[in-house]
Amino acid sequence: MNRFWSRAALAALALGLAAPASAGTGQPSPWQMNLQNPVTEVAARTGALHDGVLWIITAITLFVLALLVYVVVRFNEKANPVPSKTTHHTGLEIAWTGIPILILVFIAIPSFSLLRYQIDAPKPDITVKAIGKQWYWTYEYPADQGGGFGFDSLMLSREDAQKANQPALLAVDNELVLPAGKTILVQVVGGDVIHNFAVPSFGVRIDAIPGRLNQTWFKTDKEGMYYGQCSRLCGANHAFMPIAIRIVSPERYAAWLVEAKKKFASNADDSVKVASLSRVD
Amino acid sequence: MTEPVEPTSSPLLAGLRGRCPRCGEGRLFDGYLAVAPACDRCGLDYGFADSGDGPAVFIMMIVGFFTVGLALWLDASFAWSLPAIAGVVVPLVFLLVLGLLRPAKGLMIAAQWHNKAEQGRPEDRP
Amino acid sequence: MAHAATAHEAHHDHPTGWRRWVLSTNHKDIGTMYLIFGIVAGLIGGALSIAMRLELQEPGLQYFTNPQTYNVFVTGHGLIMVFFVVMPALIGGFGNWFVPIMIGAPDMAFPRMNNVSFWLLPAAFGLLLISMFVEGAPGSTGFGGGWTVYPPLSTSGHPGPALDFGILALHIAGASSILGAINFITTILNMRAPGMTIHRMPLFAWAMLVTAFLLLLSLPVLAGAITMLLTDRNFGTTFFDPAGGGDPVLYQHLFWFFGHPEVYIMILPAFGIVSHIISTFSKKPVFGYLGMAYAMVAIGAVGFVVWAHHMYTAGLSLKTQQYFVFATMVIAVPTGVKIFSWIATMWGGSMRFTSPMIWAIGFIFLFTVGGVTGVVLANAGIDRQLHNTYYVVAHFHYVLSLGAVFAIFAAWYYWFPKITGYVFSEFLAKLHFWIAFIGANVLFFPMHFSGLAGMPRHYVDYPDAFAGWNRISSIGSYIFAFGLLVFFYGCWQAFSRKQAAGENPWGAGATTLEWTLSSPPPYHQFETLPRITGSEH
Amino acid sequence: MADAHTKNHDYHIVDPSPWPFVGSVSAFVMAVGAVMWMKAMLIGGIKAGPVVFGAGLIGVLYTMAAWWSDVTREAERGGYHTRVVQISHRYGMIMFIASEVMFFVAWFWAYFDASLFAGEAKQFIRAEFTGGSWPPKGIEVFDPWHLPLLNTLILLTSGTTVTWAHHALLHDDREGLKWGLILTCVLGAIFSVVQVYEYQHAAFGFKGHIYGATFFMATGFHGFHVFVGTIFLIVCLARALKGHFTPKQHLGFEFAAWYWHFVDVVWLFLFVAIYLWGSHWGAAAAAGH
Ligand code: HEA
Ligand code: HEA
Ligand code: CUA
Ligand SMILES: [Cu+2]
Repeated sequence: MNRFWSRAALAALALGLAAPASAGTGQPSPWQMNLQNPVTEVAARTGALHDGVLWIITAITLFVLALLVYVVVRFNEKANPVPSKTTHHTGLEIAWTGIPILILVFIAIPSFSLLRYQIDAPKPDITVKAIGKQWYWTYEYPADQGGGFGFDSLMLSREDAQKANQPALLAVDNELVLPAGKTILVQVVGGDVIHNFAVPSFGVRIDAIPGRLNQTWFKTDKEGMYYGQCSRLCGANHAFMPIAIRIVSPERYAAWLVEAKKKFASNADDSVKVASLSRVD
Repeated sequence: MTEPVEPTSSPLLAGLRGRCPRCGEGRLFDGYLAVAPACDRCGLDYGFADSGDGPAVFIMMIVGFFTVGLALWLDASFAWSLPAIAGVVVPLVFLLVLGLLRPAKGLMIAAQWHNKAEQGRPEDRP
Repeated sequence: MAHAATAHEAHHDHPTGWRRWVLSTNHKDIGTMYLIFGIVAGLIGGALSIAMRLELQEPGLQYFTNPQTYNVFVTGHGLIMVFFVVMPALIGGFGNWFVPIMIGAPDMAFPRMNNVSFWLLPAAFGLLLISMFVEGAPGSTGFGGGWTVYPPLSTSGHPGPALDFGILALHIAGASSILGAINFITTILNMRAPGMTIHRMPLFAWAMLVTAFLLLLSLPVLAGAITMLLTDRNFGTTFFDPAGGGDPVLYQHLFWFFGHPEVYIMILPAFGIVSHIISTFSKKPVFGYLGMAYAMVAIGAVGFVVWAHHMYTAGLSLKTQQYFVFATMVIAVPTGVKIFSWIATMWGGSMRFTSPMIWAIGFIFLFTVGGVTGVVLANAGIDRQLHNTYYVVAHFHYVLSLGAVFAIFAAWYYWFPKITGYVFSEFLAKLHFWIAFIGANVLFFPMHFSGLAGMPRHYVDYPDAFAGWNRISSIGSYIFAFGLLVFFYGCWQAFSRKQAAGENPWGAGATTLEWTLSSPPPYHQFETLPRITGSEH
Repeated sequence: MADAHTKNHDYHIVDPSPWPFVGSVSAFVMAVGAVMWMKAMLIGGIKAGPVVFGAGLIGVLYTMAAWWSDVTREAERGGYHTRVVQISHRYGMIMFIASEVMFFVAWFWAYFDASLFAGEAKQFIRAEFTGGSWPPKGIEVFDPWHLPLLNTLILLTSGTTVTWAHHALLHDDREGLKWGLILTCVLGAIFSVVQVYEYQHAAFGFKGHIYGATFFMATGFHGFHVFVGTIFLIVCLARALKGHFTPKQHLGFEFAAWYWHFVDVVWLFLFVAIYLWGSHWGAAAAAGH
């Protein structure tokens, strides 16, 4: 208990100077206060815009707080027994009209370009399909890119995760393995109800809706494990269908493909129907 | 005070022009946004005038709509760089705000006068 | 006059005993029933949330061995708080009590319909409660698909009757609100006292007018959406089923076309109340009366065209997302300007820090915190990282649990003497405030952090890394809940010590009509309509 | 005794009434019964759903009848419906119709979501199902120029007859009022009959297909409104025959007429959007321009 409180106090101290170092990469870290560390351009730009907006809203909130404190101190019954009529100040009036618009514009411009960057996917090197199901993910690798197989990815139990030295509730049996340095397009659909494919370190979050072919993309140079979690309430085990992506070097990826093809050959024809890329403009 | 003046038929328009909402002639403002104490033509006491944040809200919506939309358009259709967009939009915001603030405030005050708007109170309790 | 009225207890239109309440056609009695209903529902909705916080205090499954039960609790909590606590308290309770009085009317326009608006609520609430105890998803009871009731989880995912009860509960609650809205609009447009022009109405009446229009125009769309859900579930239609040519995302559009106006429905009355409290205790008229009234109208109207900011991850096209970012930002900023108007009202005032005043000031600050995170979420690009995380939960609890609910308590302490005739202990009311203020911030502020770190909503269990902030949140919720004990003790004490409040306990700043009546007001106020003026012209 | 506090205003301070409570309880019972019915739930081994639902429905209908006859009594005999109260009633009815309009917005939204985006590639299952066109492949729609046109004409005519009745009433021509109303009711009934006939000959069902779902939901909800409107008019007719309504005060009649016009206008939208634009004829016209 003691340790808990001293930690809490420390965390409270760190407030405001939220050191990026405390953030996890590919997974959350204890007492983390900001976004997970980005490993893609999208995530980095999203994080940058968020940090920028955070400064603005912090300033606004502190400004409102300061005004409140000021009026409370200055215009209370004792300090100001006789209420005045409103005073006029031309500069203020211009400021309080113009500044919010400027803030708006300053947030909106980068926001729009970020949005475009996120959504206008570049030409992909690799396309995979992610199908959300109650309560696991099925990943499919198209045949024309050396794949032609699919497999289910289920969460490991707490004990198994511990044994595998991986984080509980994030670790899975079969990871989605992909190469570094390649543009990867993920086609996302729901197999039964709506799920959501989200990987914070990639800056990716998209609904997996039955009958609707959504897509998202990412590209990272950093090899490693990146975890995400289903982010759309999908029933009892919504909390237990994580997404685990292992980014490896292109060479290891090629090797893995061969291996996986053998291992998952039996799953090749999957029951869930996914339109092919060519059908999306 | 001053001699009675013919009341204007369009007080809102007068307000928009920064004129007295009653006579449509006298000046409403003393300077850029400061409301004059009274009309210099018909003597209407401007003590009632309190437009508050009303003009600001409407200008934010209108100018915001226009300038943010413009920024979006410049970005989407011409892929201008951020500084370039800012270079156009920021001065524009100020121009529009400066240009609109006074008519909007005049309009709001005129509407206030025209509608006799203020929170009512019972007659017997001043 | 007031005494003469009370002497006529036995008069035919002043029934006593159970008939006074069950058969009521009196706006104050109906308002009182709404308030009591809101408190009861608040206890149930609050209890559900405390159970959720208990579960989330530690990683792993503590109390909810079936995770689905947790989902049912979350859903019940959301629906109850929105439809059966905030709306009944703010609109049905305080609206009913004070809109007629503030505009100088003897009652609502349709007193009998007013009563059906109320009585439909217990019926709806009853259905919702039944829903929690009948089968929903296979092998569990209750509906656990979230208060937004997205299909297909709400169609194929919950075959049992639980959601059918839930849907009909919403239908009936919706009918109640639509009838209420018609009543408020008619009352405000047609029953203002002589001299009470629409441009002299107190801001609370303005707020209720706009709110009523939002209700009138948005609720039928929700009713349509859930009717289609009902037929998809029971009659084989395929509105939301792609296998029959339908579209699950259509439901989301329909829901949020209602849902976003709904959030304004929950906050505009609060804005109105806070305006009055700030003005009363600053001893100044509301800053920029007309501008604020018109602004509410404009914001309410534009509020109908921003709905898809709740759907940024649904796969909408770039253009669509850009439009909704744009519209949301444009409407958010003037909404926030309310804050500056309140500060400007206090500026130069002579403020008295009574209990309603500190609740109102607390509201201003906490609503700001909630509002600015809304602006963060409005940016689709950023929302990509935050959607369905605890950041969103933090956002909307700041505007709701710390916004709307703080306004409810501010209104409670402001009008308690008027409603009951008794004085509420200032000490207890302020104690309640400080406990609630601290508790609520400890409860909800850390959710920003866990949300940024990526913790998704609707999770009964989470990776160990999120444990820290969740523990703090849970502790905060216990503090917040403890504040309610102080609240109830204060109510009990006020009723038992019966210290008379008098007509106007708040002094010269309180200028609206309710303060000219006795406390509590006569059963039928304004037998002779009051005459209203402005200051001079 | 009664005069110690007299009211000095024209508003209607309504007497306490049991109907709101009775109606709410009935609505509750009806809802419970509806779920039991839809889910075929058993009570003591029997499917009590229809019975429970029916009991609730009777309660609701009884409440409506009793409540509205209270209202007419207050109007006709009590003198409670002063001018200002009548204005309130007008506001109330307008607001009610406004909310109904928004109800229809939901159905139209569903309809246009399906028809405008029938072939959206993204929605691959839907696109395959509909064949990417509207009306969807394999759907035999109604020829707009047959029964739908007939029904359009019937409704439009009924709009004029109800206006005739209204004018007659204004000129205190009771015969005209009577016949105008009778004609309107008959036309309304014919409309409903034609609609039912059309439904019976539909080549698509309510189930399993988005075309049928949107079609029957929108036109069915409208049909229900025609039904309600017809009853409303019949009540007015009965009241007229009993000698109710004066040229000066006849809100009950006026509201029935408003409601009828509203139903009329909605039909025009349905006709244009669903029957015309959404038919092969519409598709051909769109393709041929
Ligand atoms: C009372 C209820 C209420 C209110 C008032 C608001 C107000 C706002 N909300 Fe919120 N919102 C909810 C209730 C509410 N919201 C709920 C319940 C949800 C979740 C639903 C669910 O999924 O279950 C939600 C979710 C939600 C989302 C979706 C998030 C997601 O699911 O990913 C978004 C995105 O745009 C959003 C935005 C906003 C904005 C921009 C405002 C603005 O109106 C806020 C305006 C206020 C201010 C900005 C603060 C003060 C302003 C100033 C001091 C002036 C200067 C400011 C600037 C220049 C920025 N809200
Ligand atoms: C007004 C709305 C409201 C209020 C007040 C609250 C209050 C609280 N909420 Fe919640 N909450 C929602 C609306 C609200 N909430 C919604 C819409 C959701 C989303 C649901 C969904 O996703 O489906 C949600 C979800 C939600 C979650 C996320 C669950 C998840 O996603 O897994 C959590 C988790 O901690 C939570 C906790 C709490 C807590 C601890 C409180 C505490 O503050 C509660 C303490 C209790 C009270 C404060 C009682 C208040 C009493 C009154 C208001 C009556 C007073 C009346 C008079 C005086 C007349 N709420
Ligand atoms: Cu899958 Cu949540
Ligand atoms: Cu919203």
